[in-house]
Amino acid sequence: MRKAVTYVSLAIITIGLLMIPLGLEFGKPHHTDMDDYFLRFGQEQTATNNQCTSVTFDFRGFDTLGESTVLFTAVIGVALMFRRFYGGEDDADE
Amino acid sequence: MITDFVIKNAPILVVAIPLIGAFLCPLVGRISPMWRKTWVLGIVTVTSLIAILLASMVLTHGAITYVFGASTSDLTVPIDSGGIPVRIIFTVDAMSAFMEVITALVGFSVILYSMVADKERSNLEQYYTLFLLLICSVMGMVTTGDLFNFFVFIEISSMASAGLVAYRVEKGRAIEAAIKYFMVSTIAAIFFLFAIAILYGQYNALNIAMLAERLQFTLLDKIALILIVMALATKCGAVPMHFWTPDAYTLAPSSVTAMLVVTSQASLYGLFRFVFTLYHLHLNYVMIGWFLIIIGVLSMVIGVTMAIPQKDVKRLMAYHAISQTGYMLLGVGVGLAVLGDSTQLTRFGIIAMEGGIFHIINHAMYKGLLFLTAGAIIFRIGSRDMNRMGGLGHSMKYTMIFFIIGALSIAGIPPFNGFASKLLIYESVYLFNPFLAIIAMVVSILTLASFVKVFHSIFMGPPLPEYSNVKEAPLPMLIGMGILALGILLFGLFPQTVIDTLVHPATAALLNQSSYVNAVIGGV
Amino acid sequence: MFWNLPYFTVVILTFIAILIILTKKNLVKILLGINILESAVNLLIISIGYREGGVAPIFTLAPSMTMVLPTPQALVLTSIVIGVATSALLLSFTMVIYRKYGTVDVEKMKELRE
Amino acid sequence: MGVKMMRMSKIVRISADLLYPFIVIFGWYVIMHGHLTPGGGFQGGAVVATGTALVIVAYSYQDIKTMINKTVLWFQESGGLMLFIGAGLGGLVIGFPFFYNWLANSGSLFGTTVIYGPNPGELNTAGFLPLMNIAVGTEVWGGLTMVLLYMLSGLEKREEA
Repeated sequence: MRKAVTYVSLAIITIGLLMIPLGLEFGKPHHTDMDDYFLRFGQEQTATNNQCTSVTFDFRGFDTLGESTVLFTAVIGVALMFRRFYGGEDDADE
Repeated sequence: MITDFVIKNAPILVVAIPLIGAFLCPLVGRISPMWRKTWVLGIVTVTSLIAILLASMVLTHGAITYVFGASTSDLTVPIDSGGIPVRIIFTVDAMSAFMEVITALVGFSVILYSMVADKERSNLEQYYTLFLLLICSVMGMVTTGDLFNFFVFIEISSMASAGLVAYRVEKGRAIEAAIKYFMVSTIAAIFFLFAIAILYGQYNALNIAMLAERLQFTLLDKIALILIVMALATKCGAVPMHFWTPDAYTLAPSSVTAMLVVTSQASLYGLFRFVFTLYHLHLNYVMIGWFLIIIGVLSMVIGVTMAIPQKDVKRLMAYHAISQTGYMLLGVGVGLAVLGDSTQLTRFGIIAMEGGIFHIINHAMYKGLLFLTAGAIIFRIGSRDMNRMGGLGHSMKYTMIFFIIGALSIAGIPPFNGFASKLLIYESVYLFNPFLAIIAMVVSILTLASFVKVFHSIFMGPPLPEYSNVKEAPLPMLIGMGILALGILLFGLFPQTVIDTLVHPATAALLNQSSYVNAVIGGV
Repeated sequence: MFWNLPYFTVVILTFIAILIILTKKNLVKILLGINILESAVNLLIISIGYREGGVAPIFTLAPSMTMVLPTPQALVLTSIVIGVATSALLLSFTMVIYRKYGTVDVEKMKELRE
Repeated sequence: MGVKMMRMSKIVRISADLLYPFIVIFGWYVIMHGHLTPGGGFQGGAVVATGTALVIVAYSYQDIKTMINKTVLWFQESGGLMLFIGAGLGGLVIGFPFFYNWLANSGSLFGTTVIYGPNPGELNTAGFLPLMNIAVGTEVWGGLTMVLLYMLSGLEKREEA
């Protein structure tokens, strides 16, 4: 039963993803208007040669802030896991 | 001056202020416990106030957009771009405002409660950092208008929740619950990213409004839709993927559990947002609607049947949380199933959706209250096993009153808020399919039975000798619970006011795709 | 169809990753499966952004003005860092679990089975 | 397990000492040129953190514990993030939206204008992007080092018990 569920879900996901090559063509993106805007105007607007950096930090800067926050969250989580505190924790909340 | 500043920048301040609070919390918390408490409470209070201000602005003036990094904050489409939004845009419509209100309300009460309930724990500055990040991520998820940004906030929320669930490391089981929760939500998030990649690859846009405008509903869009629905249904704890919910809700500290409920509601918000605003009539709405109805009914039935035999009070409530999530999916699913049929939509579809959406805020409030009362009981007697409890009604009167309010509300008894939303769901679902309405009512009765049992075993009976020195919960905990209880009572006594001011605009915002799209793209 | 090879690679990687996640019992192996899944989605995004004959979107002494799309690269950068953070947190959970139970086998962690 | 068994031989330790400054300089080069060449805050920060990892591998955890102060790392982490969000909030103060590039094309720090097309690159450009690269680099350096240190502390505790 468990095995059947495993293989059926595996098959469904694989078949679903096999549809990607039908809709997308490698090397020939359908629409490129947003990225063309970045390539044409990004250099002047942000005064940056590296358009990856200009997209990462300027046009999509808030994502990057979120991503740094994810790293920060992970550090806090790891710090909480390995805190040097044993036995002193109250058992009130079981 | 400062009011102008806040009004102008409210959509980002609800995210930026808790972020700054979280970044500085590990340092401020080191100075002294007093500083830490003041800092965290101050940050959460300011955030809640701004969120409520933002919600009132949206409800009076309509959807607000905020563009990151443009020369003015309402320049959604740059002049030279040919009519496409290129930056991250926050779009706050009535539905987002509705979720903001929930987060502000529950977040504030929970933090107030947590100030006392968690004061004996260790490494509290890091604990509250994660708490602030959790609040920030929920605020971000409900305000953002950008798919990838939504993904980033999902990751922040699952990471912060996993850290908080695993907080009691010395109990190995907490880590086990956390790793289960975190793996499931990471895999769900990765599939969500697959969906983003597919949509981006076809339409070269990440903004929800822009994608909604361009969507053609090809085969790949269907696959993306399935991935999105599965990922977010997993995150909100609906039935086929519900197995992380009881463990995570049980093992987390009680104040965290109340916040986790809000987090899963935010995933539910995401599900509704993408189904209604991104796909709208493009999708096969009858099929997806029935899919939501079926997982909703399954969640209701399985949740309540699993809940009845539980001995652990928090685990029981966690199963009830799954069951109540089913009501929201049922209500909104019925609305979705008749989306294209305007006569049926006006006859019962809108009411069903209003019921489902109204249930989100009610659920966040009464389930939060119930978890907080459970936390107060555990705080005083140090056990979660209901067989070892009894007679607490003599010593913890206020907690008992709050528990009664929460329990009657979850069971849908008038005059509490659970009744108001469940009534909407019953009467509209009955028109759609009587059988579903009967299931919903039976589940409600079972919920009532289950909570009567819990109430009896915790509070009734003679006072037990081992709990003779148990006192009432401390005042800040009672205030935190009291805010939620007051909200439940007010919402239950004046449901029509709430529906008119909050729920109806939210439903209208979900149904009216073009106003959302126009708010972003139309404002050239 | 071989020009769509990157997409097929994505499918193969996803297949392997999900197979690992669903069938393996060792937490570390499941974690590796999640990492492979992350690589698969990163590869998908980065190959979506490729334009034939394009160079990296950097104007410093650029050899050509046909450039690949910059947004997927930014997204993948974000996604990679998120993957790193996820792995770090999951690994630390696994370490604590190993310390508590002495095993990383999911079948043997039965404390939560109720 | 004693302290000595964790520590590597003298040759490795001295090589690590010698390599460390070069790795740090290379990492900061990647960070500082993030707006001109491939690279940026995360990549450079990861390179610098690799240098720290090298030193941690060469010495034992016990030695490292005395060398590195965790409070400094926390300040690095929070400070980097505050610089990042502060650079974003700078636009708010002067009346622009959040994350407005208020230094670009301003003529002051990092404010040289750039015209469209290939050019050799000028370091003093890009507005607040270099600031953000520095912020992210600092944060990633501190964060990854901290993750490594905490994980090592977890290993050690198991051996003691």
